[in-house]
Amino acid sequence: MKKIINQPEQVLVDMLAGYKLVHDDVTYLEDTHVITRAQFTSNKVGIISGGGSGHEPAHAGFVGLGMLDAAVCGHVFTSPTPDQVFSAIKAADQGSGVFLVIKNYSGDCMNFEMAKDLAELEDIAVDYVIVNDDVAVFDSSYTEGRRGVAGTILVHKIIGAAAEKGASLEDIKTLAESVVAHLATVGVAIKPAIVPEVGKPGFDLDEDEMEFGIGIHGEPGYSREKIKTSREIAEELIHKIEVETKWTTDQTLAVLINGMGATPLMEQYIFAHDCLNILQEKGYKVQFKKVGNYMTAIDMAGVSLTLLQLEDAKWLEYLTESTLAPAW
Amino acid sequence: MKKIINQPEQVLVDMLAGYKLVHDDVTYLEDTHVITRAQFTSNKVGIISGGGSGHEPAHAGFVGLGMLDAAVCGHVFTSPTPDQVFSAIKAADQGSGVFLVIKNYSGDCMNFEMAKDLAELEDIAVDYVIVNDDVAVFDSSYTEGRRGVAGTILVHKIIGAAAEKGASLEDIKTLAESVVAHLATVGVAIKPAIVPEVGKPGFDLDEDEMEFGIGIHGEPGYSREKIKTSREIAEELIHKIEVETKWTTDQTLAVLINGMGATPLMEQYIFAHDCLNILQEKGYKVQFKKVGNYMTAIDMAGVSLTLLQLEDAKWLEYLTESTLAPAW
Amino acid sequence: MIITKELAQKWFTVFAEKVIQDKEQLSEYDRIIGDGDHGMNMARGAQQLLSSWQETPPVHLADVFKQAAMKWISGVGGASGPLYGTAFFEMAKAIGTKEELQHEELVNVIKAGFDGIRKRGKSEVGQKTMLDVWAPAIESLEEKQLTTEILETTLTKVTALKATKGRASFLGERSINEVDPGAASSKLFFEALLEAGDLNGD
Amino acid sequence: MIITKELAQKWFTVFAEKVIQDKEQLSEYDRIIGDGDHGMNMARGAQQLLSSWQETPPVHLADVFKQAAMKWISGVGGASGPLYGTAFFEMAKAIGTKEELQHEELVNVIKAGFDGIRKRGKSEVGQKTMLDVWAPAIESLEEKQLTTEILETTLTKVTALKATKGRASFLGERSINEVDPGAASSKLFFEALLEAGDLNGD
Ligand SMILES: Nc1ncnc2c1ncn2[C@@H]1O[C@H](COP(=O)(O)OP(=O)(O)O)[C@@H](O)[C@H]1O
Ligand SMILES: Nc1ncnc2c1ncn2[C@@H]1O[C@H](COP(=O)(O)OP(=O)(O)O)[C@@H](O)[C@H]1O
Ligand SMILES: [Mg+2]
Ligand SMILES: [Mg+2]
Ligand SMILES: [Mg+2]
Ligand SMILES: [Mg+2]
Repeated sequence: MKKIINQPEQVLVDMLAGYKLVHDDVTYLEDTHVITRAQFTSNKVGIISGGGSGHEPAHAGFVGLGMLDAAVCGHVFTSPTPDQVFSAIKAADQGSGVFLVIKNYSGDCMNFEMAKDLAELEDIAVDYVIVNDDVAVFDSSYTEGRRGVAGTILVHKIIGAAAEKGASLEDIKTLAESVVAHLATVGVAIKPAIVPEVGKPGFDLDEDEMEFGIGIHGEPGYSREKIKTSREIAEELIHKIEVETKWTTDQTLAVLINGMGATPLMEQYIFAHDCLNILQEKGYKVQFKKVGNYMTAIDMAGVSLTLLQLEDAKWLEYLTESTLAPAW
Repeated sequence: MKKIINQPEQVLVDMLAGYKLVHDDVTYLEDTHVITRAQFTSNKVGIISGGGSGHEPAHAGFVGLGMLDAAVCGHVFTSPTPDQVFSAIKAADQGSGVFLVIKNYSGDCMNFEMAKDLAELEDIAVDYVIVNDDVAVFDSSYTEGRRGVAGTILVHKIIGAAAEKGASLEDIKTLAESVVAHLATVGVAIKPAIVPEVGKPGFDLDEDEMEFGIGIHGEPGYSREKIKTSREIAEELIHKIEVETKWTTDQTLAVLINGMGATPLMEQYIFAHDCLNILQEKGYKVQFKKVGNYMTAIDMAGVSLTLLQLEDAKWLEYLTESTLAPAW
Repeated sequence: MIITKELAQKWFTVFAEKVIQDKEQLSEYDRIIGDGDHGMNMARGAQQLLSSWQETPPVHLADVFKQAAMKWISGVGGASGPLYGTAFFEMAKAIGTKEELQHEELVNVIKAGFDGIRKRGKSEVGQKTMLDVWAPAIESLEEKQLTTEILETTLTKVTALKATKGRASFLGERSINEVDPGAASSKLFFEALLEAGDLNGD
Repeated sequence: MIITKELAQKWFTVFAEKVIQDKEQLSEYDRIIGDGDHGMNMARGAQQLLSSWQETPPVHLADVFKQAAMKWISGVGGASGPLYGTAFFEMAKAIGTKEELQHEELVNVIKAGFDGIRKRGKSEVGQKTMLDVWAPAIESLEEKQLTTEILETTLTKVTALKATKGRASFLGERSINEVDPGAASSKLFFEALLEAGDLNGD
């Protein structure tokens, strides 16, 4: 394992201390690894996201006017504890309640829900959405269901903008659930991630192999194949989303192409070119596009494709609204 | 070589076509691989940068209000031709002349200067600056001199903001030369870059080795060592800059920590933490900080550290001025 | 055997030590079918528990469980933090003010822990999780027949299952024949109980 | 030997073919002391030149050089684009309206190309660049003694130099004993001239 770090056990605290040194407009609650805005908009619903670390810029990079109020940072690929989430809730509460964006992993769900219980004991109104956009995962009542992955960033942006405009906790809950219901992501890896404390890749890929349907924690995916061209990968991912969502091709879409950490923008734009061309050929109308590293898996090389059906014209407005979050 | 691409010979055109599909607010001159703003501010000096591709988001990502008017994109790691640069000059000329930001490589200098000659034949006033911030390279009249690397981004930002405020071609030339004279960068790699058409790394590093002083084209650096901690790397790079610039520690600085393409933000923030701590311990005053992938070397893993002495208070204003360039 | 505060503390001490010792192995199991952090997560809780006892030793029997619950809930994170934390918390609640547990009471306390995991995890036996060690272990304990051999066999059976809960479930068929890390750490929990005292005697 | 339009075109055709054939090798030299693109760069110019002759064959002797200059300047980029492009352009200027070059005239034309590189590159002999092949090649040619063996020896000598111009200069001492890609492609240029006709006879 080759990384620019100090002690592998210290990556979280070194990184967050670095984040605070670089960004003057955040507050860093050291004990609980929470990054909040230094200044809150008064009276709005507080929006919190978080989870394990290793997904940078998620989640701290999305703290800022127009997006999150606070980000809770667990150890690498490990959900934060209820205490940590509760500390973020207390910090982000501006009197109108707090809304949690949770990615669908057992650990995140349990820890965030326990934090909600703690907050309600102190009379803070808390509600949440569980993002489960990863269509790579078979979804049925007998499984854990779909994971929450890069589409979460679009949820942050849309509800972040709505909260800034004064939406109530109930409004935000309805909005978030509706967005999640229209969201689908699927990703590929050509090189696995290495967790600093583990020192070994989460799975092994040969020099000519790639993996379809990987998660953002180094989880392997649904199929391992010989490396394909960007165009073929784009076709397969769009196909997978179509099969799983059963959307018709007259949809209006927002598209997020997300780099997994070690994939250069050159490849991301090439892949974006193929995705957008295919979507257009099929008849989709793409009204919003974004390319870059938003929800990474440490140093995994790969990309994910997120499609959001723009059910409501307001969503596009929220997506294009300006924000001070440095990573958007 | 594993990459998400189609034909290795097509990476440039696929990427630029992708860039155009993603960003509605640019014009893409396909024949000459030039990206310009779709709308120009009237009457300002046009600012152009460019060079070989493979440094994404540089340079196209910095085209936008407040930064560049056009970016000329050569083949991967290959300077664009005079025709290409000339095409950008014609597009960016808004009647007040055009200013070229050139990185100090023989190829770039020659091609951009030939383009300037072509433009002057058509009565377009053209001036330029040659950025040579890479202190890793021994500088004397008997060598090619220092290379231009990540510090170029700060030059774009400062003169871009000045141009937007109406600075004349002469003002911009003076400003740019002064900024370059106060700029120093040095970088390290822990994994070399692979040019798609070459398919092999530019140099070889063992699993426990790193290279100090690498360039942004896969050029090897000035010394190969066993992998060090982030703190040790930060100490060495700051030391190198101090030795080469002979700055005293009472300087006010802008700091740019730049990822080389495959290094995750986690490591960049850890490295930023160490750099900013050391600079503070030494007594420097850091007034501007930025962390991320700005001037990459395809999929090289590594970081560079750029320090700019903030000689003039105006520079800080220009740096913090808002811009619409998507990659800033 | 009667469980006293001292015995319970020994139980948790041995458990914590085993977890710390097997940290790499637990993470390695998790690396293959999860995200590679189970050993680190559990060791964090174990380390904190051992340290906290230096400063504030438990006063009552239930304190042993409460303190373990607090360390797991507030110090571990991931799935195992709330699951083990809830188990220990429910065990403390079932103990209440008792200072000794007879064999049958012990079984009921561990059952309370088991139910805590089920509720917190919205999970059931058969999904290839820690529950698949807890359930057979409780059964054997009830019959005073829990041995390390039985725990070993149990883990082998869990290994043959297909995961339908937790991170490993994302692997589907590929989870078959891989060791579930939470099942492996649960095995350590019951091994520690066996090492703390002879459960099958009186 | 007298250089005619036909002979010049053969010279550049052979040069282009050699460049295309040695593309990988030239890039490999550049990979070691530069940025790995010299073969690709030169082959781009070569390919375009060969194609352009299909469409618009040169009419006059100078056209051969002018067309090559245009392809290298506008199609190649990097350092080699403007350097070779300028060389060919200066050669075309030195030819002017002549349709035949006697031996001495040929030498002067090539000298004009050499000066073009020097001026464009602000470089001198001894810096481990293409100039270090051009200069000795011109000297030998003047004495009617240019052979492929001499070119071979020349390249070996250039290889022993330390680079002080171009990308390779960033390597300093480490550039010693590595082949300079531009020197290698210049060797192809003079080899092609030798293959186009017997320069040393009349
Ligand atoms: N819903 C659940 N119910 C019971 N046990 C679970 C559940 N989810 C996960 N587990 C257990 O937790 C273990 C994983 O723990 P750990 O690796 O610490 O957390 P994470 O999966 O968040 O990384 C699994 O091996 C499994 O035994
Ligand atoms: N200033 C210069 N003068 C003469 N030749 C030069 C100069 N700079 C570079 N060269 C030659 O150009 C060659 C490199 O060409 P190429 O790889 O195509 O360009 P780049 O260095 O821009 O990638 C070098 O091997 C060297 O012979
Ligand atoms: Mg985990
Ligand atoms: Mg080049
Ligand atoms: Mg785990
Ligand atoms: Mg080169």
